[in-house]
Amino acid sequence: MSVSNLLENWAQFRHFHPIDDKPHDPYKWAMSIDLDACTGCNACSVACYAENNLPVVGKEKYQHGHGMHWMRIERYWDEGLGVAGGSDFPDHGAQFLPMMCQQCEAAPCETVCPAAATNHTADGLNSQIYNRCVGSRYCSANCPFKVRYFNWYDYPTTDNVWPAEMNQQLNPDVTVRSKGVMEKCTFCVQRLHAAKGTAKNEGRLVHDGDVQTACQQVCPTGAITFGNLVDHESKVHKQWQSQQVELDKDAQVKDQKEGGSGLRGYRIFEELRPYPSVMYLERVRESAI
Amino acid sequence: MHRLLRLSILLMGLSVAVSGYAADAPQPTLTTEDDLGPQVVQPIEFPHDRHAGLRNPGDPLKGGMEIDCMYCHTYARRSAVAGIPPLQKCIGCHQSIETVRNKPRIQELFKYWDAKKPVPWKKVHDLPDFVRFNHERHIKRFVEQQNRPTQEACGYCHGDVKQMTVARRSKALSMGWCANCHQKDHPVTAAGGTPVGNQAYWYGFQKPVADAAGGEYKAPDTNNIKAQGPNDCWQCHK
Amino acid sequence: MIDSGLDRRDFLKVLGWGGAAVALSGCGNTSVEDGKETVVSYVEAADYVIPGIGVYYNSTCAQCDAGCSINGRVREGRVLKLEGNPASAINRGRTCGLGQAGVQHHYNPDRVREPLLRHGDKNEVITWDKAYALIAEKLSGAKGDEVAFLSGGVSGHLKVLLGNYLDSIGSKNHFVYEALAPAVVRAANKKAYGVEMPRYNINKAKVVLSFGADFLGAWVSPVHFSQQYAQFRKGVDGQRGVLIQVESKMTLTGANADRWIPVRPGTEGILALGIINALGTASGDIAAAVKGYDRARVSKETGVPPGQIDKIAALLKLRSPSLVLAGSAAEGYAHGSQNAAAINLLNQVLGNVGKTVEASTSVPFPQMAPAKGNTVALKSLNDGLAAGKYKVLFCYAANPVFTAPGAMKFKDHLAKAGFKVAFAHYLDETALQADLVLPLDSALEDWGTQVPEYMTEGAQINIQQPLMEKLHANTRGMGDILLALVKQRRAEEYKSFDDYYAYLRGAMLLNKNALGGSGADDDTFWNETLTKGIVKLAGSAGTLSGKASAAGLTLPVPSAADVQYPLQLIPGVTASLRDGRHANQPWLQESPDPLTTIVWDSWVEIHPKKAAELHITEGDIVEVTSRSGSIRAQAYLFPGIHPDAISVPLGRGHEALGRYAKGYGANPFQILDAVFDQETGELAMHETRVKVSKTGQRVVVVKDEGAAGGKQMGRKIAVLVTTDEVDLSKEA
Amino acid sequence: MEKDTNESAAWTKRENESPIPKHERRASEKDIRESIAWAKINQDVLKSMETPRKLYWVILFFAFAAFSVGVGCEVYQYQNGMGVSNKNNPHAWGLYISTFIFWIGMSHSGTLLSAILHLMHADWRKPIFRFAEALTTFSLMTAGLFVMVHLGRLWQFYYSVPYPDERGLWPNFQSPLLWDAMAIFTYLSSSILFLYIGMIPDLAICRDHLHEGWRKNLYTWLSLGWEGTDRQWRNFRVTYLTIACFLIPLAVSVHSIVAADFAMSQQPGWHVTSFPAYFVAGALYSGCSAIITLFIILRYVFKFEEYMTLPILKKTVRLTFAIAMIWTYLNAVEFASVWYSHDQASKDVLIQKVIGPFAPFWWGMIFCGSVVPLTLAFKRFQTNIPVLFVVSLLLNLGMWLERWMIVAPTFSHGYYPWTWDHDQWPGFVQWGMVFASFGWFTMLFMGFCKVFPSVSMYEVKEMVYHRKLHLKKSETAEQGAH
Repeated sequence: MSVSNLLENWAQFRHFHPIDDKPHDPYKWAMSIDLDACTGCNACSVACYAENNLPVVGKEKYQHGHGMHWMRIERYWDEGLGVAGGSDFPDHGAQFLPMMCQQCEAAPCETVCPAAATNHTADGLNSQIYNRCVGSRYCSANCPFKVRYFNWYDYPTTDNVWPAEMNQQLNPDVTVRSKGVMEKCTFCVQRLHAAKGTAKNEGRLVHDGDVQTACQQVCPTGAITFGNLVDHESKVHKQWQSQQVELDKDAQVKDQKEGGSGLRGYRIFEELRPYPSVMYLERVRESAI
Repeated sequence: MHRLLRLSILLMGLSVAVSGYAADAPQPTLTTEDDLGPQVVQPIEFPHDRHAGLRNPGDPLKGGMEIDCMYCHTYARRSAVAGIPPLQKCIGCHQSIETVRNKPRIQELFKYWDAKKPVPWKKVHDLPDFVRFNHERHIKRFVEQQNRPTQEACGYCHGDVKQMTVARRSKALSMGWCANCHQKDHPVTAAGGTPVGNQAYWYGFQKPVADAAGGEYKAPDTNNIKAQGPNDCWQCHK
Repeated sequence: MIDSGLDRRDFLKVLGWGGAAVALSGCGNTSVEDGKETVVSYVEAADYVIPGIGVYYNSTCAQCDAGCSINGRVREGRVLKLEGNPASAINRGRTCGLGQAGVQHHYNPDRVREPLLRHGDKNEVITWDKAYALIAEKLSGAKGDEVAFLSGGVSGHLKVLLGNYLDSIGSKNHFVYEALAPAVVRAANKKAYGVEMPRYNINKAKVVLSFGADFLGAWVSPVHFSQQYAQFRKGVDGQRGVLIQVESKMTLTGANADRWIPVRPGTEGILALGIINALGTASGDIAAAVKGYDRARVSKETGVPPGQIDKIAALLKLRSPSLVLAGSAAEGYAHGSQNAAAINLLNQVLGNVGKTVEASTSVPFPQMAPAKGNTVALKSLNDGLAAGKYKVLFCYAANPVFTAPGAMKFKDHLAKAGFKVAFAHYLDETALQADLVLPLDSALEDWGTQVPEYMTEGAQINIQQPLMEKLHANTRGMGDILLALVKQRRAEEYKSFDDYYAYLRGAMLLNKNALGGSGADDDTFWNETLTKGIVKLAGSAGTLSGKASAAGLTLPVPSAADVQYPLQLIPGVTASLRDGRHANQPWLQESPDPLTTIVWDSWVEIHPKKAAELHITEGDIVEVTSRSGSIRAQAYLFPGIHPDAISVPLGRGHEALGRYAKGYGANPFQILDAVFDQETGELAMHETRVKVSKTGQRVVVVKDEGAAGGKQMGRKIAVLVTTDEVDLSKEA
Repeated sequence: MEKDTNESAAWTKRENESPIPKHERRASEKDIRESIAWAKINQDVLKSMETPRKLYWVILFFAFAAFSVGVGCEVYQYQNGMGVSNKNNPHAWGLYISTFIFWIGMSHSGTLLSAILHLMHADWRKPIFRFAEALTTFSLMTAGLFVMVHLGRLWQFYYSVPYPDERGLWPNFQSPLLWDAMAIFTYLSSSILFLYIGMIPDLAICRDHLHEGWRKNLYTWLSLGWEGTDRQWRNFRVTYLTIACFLIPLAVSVHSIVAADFAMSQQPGWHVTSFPAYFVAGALYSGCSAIITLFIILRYVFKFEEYMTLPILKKTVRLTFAIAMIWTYLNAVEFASVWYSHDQASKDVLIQKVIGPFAPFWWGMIFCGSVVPLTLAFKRFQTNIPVLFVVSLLLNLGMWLERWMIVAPTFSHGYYPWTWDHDQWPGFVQWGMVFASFGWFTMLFMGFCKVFPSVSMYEVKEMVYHRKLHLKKSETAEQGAH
């Protein structure tokens, strides 16, 4: 690649508001997660292990913070729990939040990687190229969600990670990561590419429902919706639209309405302007009880 | 100005100029005839030239048989992975070709068949594990959509196999080599090719601007678009 | 999915990408190479098998008894991932985490691979012929009633075959044991509704009042209920469903409740009666029965504030239909039946029967209907073993040495059995006590049929079929083993069946018309059946009988504090580990417990207030002592538990089973007292009283939760709104 | 020459005669004695380069042993993965990066003394700038090692180097880490050049004092045929000045860019506008205190009392004090700007530093960095060598803690509370590497002292000459006044 090519590509790759000057077209993968439907059962997390060849690091390494769950379920208690004036019991249950890479449009991780191992793709994903990664971990340092996981050890050669037979389960479509590289949720890019390939062969675009992420597919309550935000017929687009959440806004218009909008859609850390591609729907609690 | 200073300025200028030129120059193509991979020893010395090579009108027993690549390598057009033809395929023809039945290679072949054991072929075009080349997409594009001859399309990466006996890598298959091709502008309506859908646009990372007014998503004018191969790292590295 | 007429057997023969030559992606070469790697081709390949393209087969998940249909992705002869089968009314394409881990059961490195004859602690590898001969020899020396067969819940053709085998021996001693079955609720349901397990329509209810039924986690058919729950939350007539959970230890369902009510352990029934009283709609003997349960008394006995009882009653009155569920927290006491009856009574008073509680459909083949497991079976087996009644004991799909309460001394009694045969996937605690261990195929390489206990729409028979070739040459399917054993005794009758597959196919084809295949030829019917993985049957729709009555309802006043053992032990049932049979699947071990986020270990949940009283902090190793024994585990301060109770999760603390299970955590089964439900005789799981003492040791609790605990520190991360702030009708 | 020697002898004699002679009192306030003989300068400095004593080898051995610990740790880490250093998610960086900043900061002193003060014609820098410049070079080399050690895939480090490669890929020019690498490399190469060019006249002296051996060849080769002709001197001065001018913005940019590693990120506690200034001040600060430490050591070991005089030390100390106060001020500015910013996340980080698990280290930093330097304000401590030695070490400890307090708390208390982690304590591999870096630095520095003149002979001569001229002038003026 020549220098002129570099500069040209630069302008293409490195833009902040993909919607403004360069619309995502024809694909912008996005997700919405209904926290009111999410029960915190962890099925998505296990499905992610199965689909994406995530290593099981074992107790000791987990204790050292080396767990590799791309999809992690967080459990929050109400702020009033256990503090003076609050209740001693979680009277309203807990709040669960599935947290994975938010595939930010202006991803903080992308700008800081020295080797350009993490980039924005044309369909709005935050790609992570394992074989380009030098392991500076700067992306993780700069990720507000801390959803990037580093291969602290060489898991493929570690005892009891994938012992004989267990390694036959590994998904051949997904690279098994060796030590020293960063990894994170990819929105199951291997499935996306397979679906895109099929669609291209048939001379069409990927239809809504053609492709599901592993977490979406497994979710017993169907809390996860995934699809193409550009496609106006897609469920995810309709959800974003009905929740009045827009991809390239750092403060949603609906939130500025007097007395609230009555809508539940929000994105985490919008104010930091990473423009995440995952919309969450607030958990609802009955006010009558 | 002092000599030393002048000299150093000269040297610096020169190095800037040279490195600038080097950096801006197109990368040398690494795909000359000389860039051959090592000769691979296979369990059976498979003569590609005999199967796929051109017919010899004078002596049909000497020339090739012009068998299409995809007759044996059928998986390539249906899957990302080309695979190796099942043994069944070889036997399918060879059980009825009595003329060569007693040749040592064929006997070897039948030994495997009788034992119901696969032939342990060595992989000749072995990409690194983190690279995913999609055979299907390339064949769809070049052979099915653009009507290029199979041997030409396959030959982009595999070289002129019809002249080889045991296949040997003759292209670099390095990333720069792949990217070189992906960066070339291929007119979508190339000879014989038909634009399918708005495929032009899937090839490029050049994104046509959507209709600004309606916000509605519009297929670009394919006639003026030159497609490139996808230029997104995740295309091959997943 | 296959639509071609190719026989599955043929397919399996050609399958196999050269056996062991499986390339791991990514950890091999990192540059372009030539001629180093071997690429193994198929010898013969079916048309639909294309390298690099996944083939999908339907089967049935065997991780629990819910009977979810699964769809396995197979590539190059290896099963890679299980998804739900969308055609199944039970799971509609979804699975749970436990189901996902099914592949790890299949590929588990610790599976038993050869028939083993055990001499003390030593294993001798023997052939199958020798093993069968040994069984025949031992059986010949035993009378019919000296032979016992212990199994987990079985159904389908396996149950039929097993019945025939026991019949051929002349034994009636089939003990169906499930450690965590809702057996008391079944009995109470039978009384109240006339069926053991009615169909609950959570999705049709506007309010669900659940007394410890963890229907989102581990209760009956969680994947199905989760889907109903999602609909329930979306609402009937635009009204979002309200979930109220009453239990002493927060379960996953409790964590998702709109209102979680920590009730004093064992007083669930009293609260139910209190609510009936507060409703004021009951009449007749019910009104009389609940008369004494005014809010002051109920509040005093249950610890639930009086206002709360009124609020619940008001909401139940306002929003109808509702649904009241009695779960394991209610049934786990000596008066568990009474609790369950009181709760069912509430359902009846509310008029939910027939609306949200419906009769389930029964399978037209009663011989295939599931043999439901319970703990009475364990008790009677244990008694029999103690008396030295059995010369030969078979054990299949149960691990009683691990799951029997310590007070039963099952392991000691087991030693009295003359010859113990364990059909096992792993060398678990029970298999280690056996004399003969016979290795089983995994659920992903075995044939079978299954009839789920809890059926949703109509009746169905689930098909279980191999998703790939056997991993280990010397494992056998349970059906094949039973067939071989039954042939020893009734060779003539079964001679036409080469193997269990043939038996299964024959049996299914025999009833082709009843199974919806009338008109189709045998092969078509069979292939279609396999393709679908489910046989849907019309079944006969049952009716609910039984009417509301408070007769015989007596609920004990909660006993005064036990000074010596002041705390109630609640064995926690987690969605992923259940009774511990799958503890050797590392995904499950590393999947954080949803509520505590702890991995790879057991813990003792203590309410922070109680912990402060006992000077216990997180990470203290505490000793939990009951009358039957003691265990040690790390303390975790957990607000979702009644201060008078502690909870230790079940499933961990294995002394065997495999590398991922052995030595991780503690096993609370060991310290359970042998207290039984007065009516049904089921083990009262929650009726063990314990004391907790610090040992002085401390560990760092290995959990996902960070140092901030469950706090968001004022950041907008997981956001909460109340129904009055949100307009759900605007949503797409 | 001979006359000079005599004069010098006379000085000594006179000193011996009177307990506190007039000149001596004046001399103690002088940066250097004007009457010091040039030959003595040569002799003293060259003496320092003679065959080392036994103790030298012992210390060198220990330094090497310390370095070997690091090599061992690195081999272990290289083979097993970064996990052995006990880092985790979220603590992705740990001591490697904080110690890296520490060493980069250390490097600023040399530039300050040799380039900035050179341009400002502060000639008291002359006897001490050489070793300070060496300090710069070697601490940069040490810092560079940490960049390497830090990488998860050291063997692929060249992916972050811009060069036209076959893949057609470039590194990400947006990444501060890339700027960092470039800035450090530029600074290092310029520093080496500066150190070397400034040494040419001295190397010629070394060459001329030797008759044979590898040293002779080395100096001959390195001194580039220096004859001391007028033209050579003229060219030399132009070159030296040019590089000095070039080096100053580089030095400032290097630490600004290191600051940018943090300031350009989005994390609470890092995303601070004042970071570049803060980092540069901190860098000069740690550099100066390192100079004091080395000053004292060299003065003692090589008996350089004549050149590394107490007045020079006093000036250095005062400079250090001034920088300490600037640093303290910038610290206060940073805290204040966080505190009044309404940025809850940044505040949380600050609170964690002040009263959270990092409090001991944070207060240690404040104590060492802001309280301890107050001793330097007292005149009697300004020349008290034992006190200064201890203080200078404490200051550097404070600066090391400062760097750790920049890196670690933000990792443990980032935006996302779920991943907060208090209990992260660097593993032995990290400590080993930090320990080794001191060994590595000591090795390099000790080697330098024995191979190259650690005091600039020609500049000291110049200084003496200038002072003498000045003295003569003032004496003449005095006489004229009479």
